[in-house]
Amino acid sequence: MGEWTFIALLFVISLILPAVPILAGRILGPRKPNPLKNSTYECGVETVGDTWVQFDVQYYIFALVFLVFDIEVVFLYPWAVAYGQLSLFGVVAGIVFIVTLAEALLYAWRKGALEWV
Amino acid sequence: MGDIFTTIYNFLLSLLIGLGADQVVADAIITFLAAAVLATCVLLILIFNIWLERKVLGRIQDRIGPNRVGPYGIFQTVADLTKLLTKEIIIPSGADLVPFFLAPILMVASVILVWAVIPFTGKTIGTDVNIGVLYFVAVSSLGIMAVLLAGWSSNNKYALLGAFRAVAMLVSYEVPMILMLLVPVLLSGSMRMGEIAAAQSIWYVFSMPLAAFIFLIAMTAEIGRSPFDLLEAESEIVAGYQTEYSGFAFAMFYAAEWAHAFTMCALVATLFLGGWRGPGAEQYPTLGFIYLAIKIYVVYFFSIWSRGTLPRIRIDHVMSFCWKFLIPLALILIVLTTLVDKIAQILLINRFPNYLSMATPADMLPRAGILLAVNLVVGLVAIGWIALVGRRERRHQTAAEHPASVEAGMATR
Amino acid sequence: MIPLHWYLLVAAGMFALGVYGVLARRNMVAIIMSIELMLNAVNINLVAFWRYMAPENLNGQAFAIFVFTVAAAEAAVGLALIISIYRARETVVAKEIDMLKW
Amino acid sequence: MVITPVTIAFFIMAAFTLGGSLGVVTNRNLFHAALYLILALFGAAGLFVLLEAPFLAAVQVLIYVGAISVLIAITIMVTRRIMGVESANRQWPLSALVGLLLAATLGFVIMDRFAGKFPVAGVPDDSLTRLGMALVSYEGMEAYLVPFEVASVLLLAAMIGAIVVARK
Repeated sequence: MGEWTFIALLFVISLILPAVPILAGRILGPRKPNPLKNSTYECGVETVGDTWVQFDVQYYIFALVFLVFDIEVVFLYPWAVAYGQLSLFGVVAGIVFIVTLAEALLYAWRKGALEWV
Repeated sequence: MGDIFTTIYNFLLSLLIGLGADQVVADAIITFLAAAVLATCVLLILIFNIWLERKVLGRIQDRIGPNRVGPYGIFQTVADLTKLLTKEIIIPSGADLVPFFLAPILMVASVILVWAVIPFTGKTIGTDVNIGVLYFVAVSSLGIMAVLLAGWSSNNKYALLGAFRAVAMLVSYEVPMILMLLVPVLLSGSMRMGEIAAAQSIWYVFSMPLAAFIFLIAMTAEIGRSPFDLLEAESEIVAGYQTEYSGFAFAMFYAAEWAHAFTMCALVATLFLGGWRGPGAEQYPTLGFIYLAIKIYVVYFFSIWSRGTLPRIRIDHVMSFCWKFLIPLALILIVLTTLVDKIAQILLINRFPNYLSMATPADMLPRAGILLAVNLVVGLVAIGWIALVGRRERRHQTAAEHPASVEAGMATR
Repeated sequence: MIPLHWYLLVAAGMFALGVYGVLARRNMVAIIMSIELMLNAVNINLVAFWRYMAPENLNGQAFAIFVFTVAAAEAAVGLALIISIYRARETVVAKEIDMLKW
Repeated sequence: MVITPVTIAFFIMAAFTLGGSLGVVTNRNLFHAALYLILALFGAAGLFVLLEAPFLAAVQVLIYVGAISVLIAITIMVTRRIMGVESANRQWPLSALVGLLLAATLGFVIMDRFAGKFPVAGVPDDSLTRLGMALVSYEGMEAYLVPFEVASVLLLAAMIGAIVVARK
């Protein structure tokens, strides 16, 4: 538990440290807002339409494959820590796990789900 | 023989106890001070790093680089900071205030937090949590969160588009990165950064060069440097998720970006280049700190070099390079390494009883040799494969653009 | 030290809020988020019981990891379904998707 | 009750968790609800640390904050026309009643059966290594080989299903 005290303190400090200059910038810096300045930037022309432009599903697919690999890694880390003590069977079991998920990648690849639009 | 940090710790402890504090309170105060100093140093060293990078970049591009403010322009960054401090922080209309300001703060925090688990010497580390490597991965996902927040709260199309593009790229390259982070864990049998560094009697870059190389590529993409600097491809998405930020809010993104690069270099140095290890570092831990600094700056120099040399890659190429080359390669590498290493361990344990020992370079040599062989084979096959695919693709493209030239035998080679 | 029932009460509160969210929200994405809350409350319970009842035994941690896996798979498929329904019917309100086929 | 740093940390994390959960189920802006979800899950990660399961805490942040929240954010983007629609349906008073009753029942049971229990032993140091061994062993008390491989098949199925459904 003691080792997490340091991380907790560092977390609080690392939030304060960047917050202070931003606050100082707000206070010290000039503040003369006008509607034109505050309007959103669109290469100099007036903003057209809603900000919420329609998004493609492709982003979802990438995040999805990432999620699957994320979970795979969660299983693999304890396996890697124990690797030195594992028998050949244990290593092969881990490899079967990896290969199963490689199939998932292969499927996405073959279906063209990994193409950027 | 204690190192310099232990000496400082003991000095402060005796000072505080002399002032009448009891042990627990004194420890708490020192922990707080250490955290504050660490966080401040991570940001302060940027002043030097930014100058260094601009100077080196200048030389690479046949310029002089900053040379006006102070000797060799070393105070250029300070001048820039002062200027930014006097600039207005514009809040775009329709912005979501809390996430808008939380984003740069979280971005900086996600970088500083990584330094908690980097071992500075054999004895000094912020905190050696037993999940060190995974802690780093978890913390860096806060950075992705910050990008999303910035893009979403700015109420700007370019910021939103840029943020989602950045997120898609960051999460993609996170996969090969975390897969390659598995390698030091596999070899050292621990997720503690301290133990990983200590286990490298032979640096992992020598036994697993391909893993180190894949990690280096993924790292370059994570810190958004060329050839992967699409996060700020001005010609396409203005300034990406930072479009609406100005003044010191922008400066914080800027600082986080630089600190991120430096932090990743420190990670490479620790995980693959042996961290604080070097001749004499066991007896004189302070020497280890110097070794670590040298290694970090060597990696950092390579990072600057690639930034100054390589052109930007198109986004679809960036993505397919990750998903269709790096990740399969990383998976194949892990599967083959673990399999061959385990079989070798079973076969050779009688001839080399110290096969798994990491105490001396001589103990590690048989294992490192086998791993190196696997790496070289996989690496050569991968190069051959990508050359083949690339040639075929070029031929397709030429055929599509100039059908006649193919018949005339003028297709690429 | 913190007594066990504090953790359990927090988890129970989180679970009850998740139930309320599932029943009361109209938006399907919000319903999925509420389900994630409930799964997480279960995980807090699993880990708390593991820590206080049988820390020398691994089962609590192992179960928690499998709950993570199922939660992630559920979110992935659930959100994909929402996207699919949105494209077919232009709505994400749970009440308007009640015809079982289209 | 003694106030120690650990109890303070617990209260902060519990406040994050419960406050975040409340935000998820009540906030009208879906984007804000997603942010509250992240806060709640972050608080839960803090609770895992306090329960001396740092591995699960890291996994929680990694999977939820790093991946699932991104998925949710993208889904909100893709289905964006719903921004600003009222958040609760007409049966919300009834739902609140159900939630309150559930909380009361659970609270009663917890206070009745588990009040004031403290840990019986410390966490063994090698629990991560043992977890790794357990994932690939098929005999003994801690044998998770079959769930381990089934998990990979589950993930494979989930991914194929999600790709097919989302791309249709």
